[in-house]
Amino acid sequence: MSERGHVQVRFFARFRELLDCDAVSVALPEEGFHLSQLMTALAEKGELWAQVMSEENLIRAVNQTVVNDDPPLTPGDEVAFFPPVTGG
Amino acid sequence: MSERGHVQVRFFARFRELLDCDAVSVALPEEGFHLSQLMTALAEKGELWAQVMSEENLIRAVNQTVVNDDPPLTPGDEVAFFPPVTGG
Amino acid sequence: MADLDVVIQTAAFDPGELQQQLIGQSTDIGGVVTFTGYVRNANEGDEVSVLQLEHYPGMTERVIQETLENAAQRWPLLAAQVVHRVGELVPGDPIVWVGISAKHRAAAYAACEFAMDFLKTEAPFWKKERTADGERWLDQRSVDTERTARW
Amino acid sequence: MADLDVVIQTAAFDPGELQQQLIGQSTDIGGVVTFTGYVRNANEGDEVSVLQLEHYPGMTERVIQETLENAAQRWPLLAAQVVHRVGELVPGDPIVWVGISAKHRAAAYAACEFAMDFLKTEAPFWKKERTADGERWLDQRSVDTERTARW
Repeated sequence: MSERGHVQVRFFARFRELLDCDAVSVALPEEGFHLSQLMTALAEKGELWAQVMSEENLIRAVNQTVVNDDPPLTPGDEVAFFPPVTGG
Repeated sequence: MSERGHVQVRFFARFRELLDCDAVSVALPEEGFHLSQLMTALAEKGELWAQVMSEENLIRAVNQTVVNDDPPLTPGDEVAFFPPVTGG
Repeated sequence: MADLDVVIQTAAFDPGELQQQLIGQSTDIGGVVTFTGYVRNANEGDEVSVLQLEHYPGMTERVIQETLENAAQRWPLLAAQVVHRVGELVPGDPIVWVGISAKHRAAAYAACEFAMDFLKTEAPFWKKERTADGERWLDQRSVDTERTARW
Repeated sequence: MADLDVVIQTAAFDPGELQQQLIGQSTDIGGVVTFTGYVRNANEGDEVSVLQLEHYPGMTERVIQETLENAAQRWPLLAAQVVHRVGELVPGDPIVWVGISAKHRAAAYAACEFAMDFLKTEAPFWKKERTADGERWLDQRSVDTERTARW
């Protein structure tokens, strides 16, 4: 799953369907690469990707914890993007 | 149960045990006889009865509804005396 | 109008069966909140062997029914049921069950807590404990009267 | 320390059995409060035929476990369990169960409501409804975020 120098990126629910993508492995180009930089890189994969990355209601999690700031990423990290939750 | 001209008086829990009495029928001596007058009459039945009637935590119910005032009694009424409730 | 029901019985009851009866065939229900009260093995430090529950037949049902009617006026409920045992119980026995169904959970939580608070302070039940030291009637807990005063 | 448990499963569950497991052989319990959420047959006016529940395995369990740990720090609990289904459900199916046992009922009520409020707003589940008009992902209800903000 977590290759050396890569992060695993996961999508859920509406975003997973929109991108037709459950998960993608992304190489970290440099040390201290931040979450916002990953999002910019993902947005460059195409129009739908750019749309998802600019969603107002995009929840971001790093290593299964929701983040509201812009943490640096480390090889092996798991990043996830999903809409507001609707369980229960 | 409810004789003409009488009220049925019931006791529960600690008071029932103390008086060794589940229920007693009391004749109403006059029209417009009030609950407080019934209590005075009951207190005259003996020391234990006087003790119960002067209990601080004596709940009084008329026709199965707790009363805090001093209503007049009517033949056929059911009066009950019991301690604070402890169900559930 | 919500479906309201009160049962006083000496027989044991099964919380799972009661919940099944409460929901029936309904597919309107969003949430069910239940409270089950159990006889505890110890009270104020003494080991309880038997709990004897006395009540005032007729008044008990009326007081609880009124409580459920008040709850159904305050919150949008689908159904509410209270089952309360009387007679001899031992530690671990379920003693009371309150089940509330509603379209949304907030109403069910509020009504269930409301019903228990009023049951504890207004329904004519009395508990007598048997411990190694003998028997004693329980006193009302002041926390219960305080909780009822919140509503 | 309270006994805390989280289960995510595709299989159906029986609220009565879960409550039985929660209490086990304990005679310390004074009260159990449970919440069972059911799939409703209608949402915003449309008839629902199937509800599809997706989740984020691993994160779901972690978030709910943390919620129960927070609840056990705030209130004196004996045990707490959450069971949540994922996959395909139909109207009337139980979808989530939260059970809390405590010596006194106030703690059990509060913790059960707290757990559901955080589950609704923080646990990564997503619902997709299938109606006669097709499929749609559900939006978060603002009432849920408001309820969580209370704590």
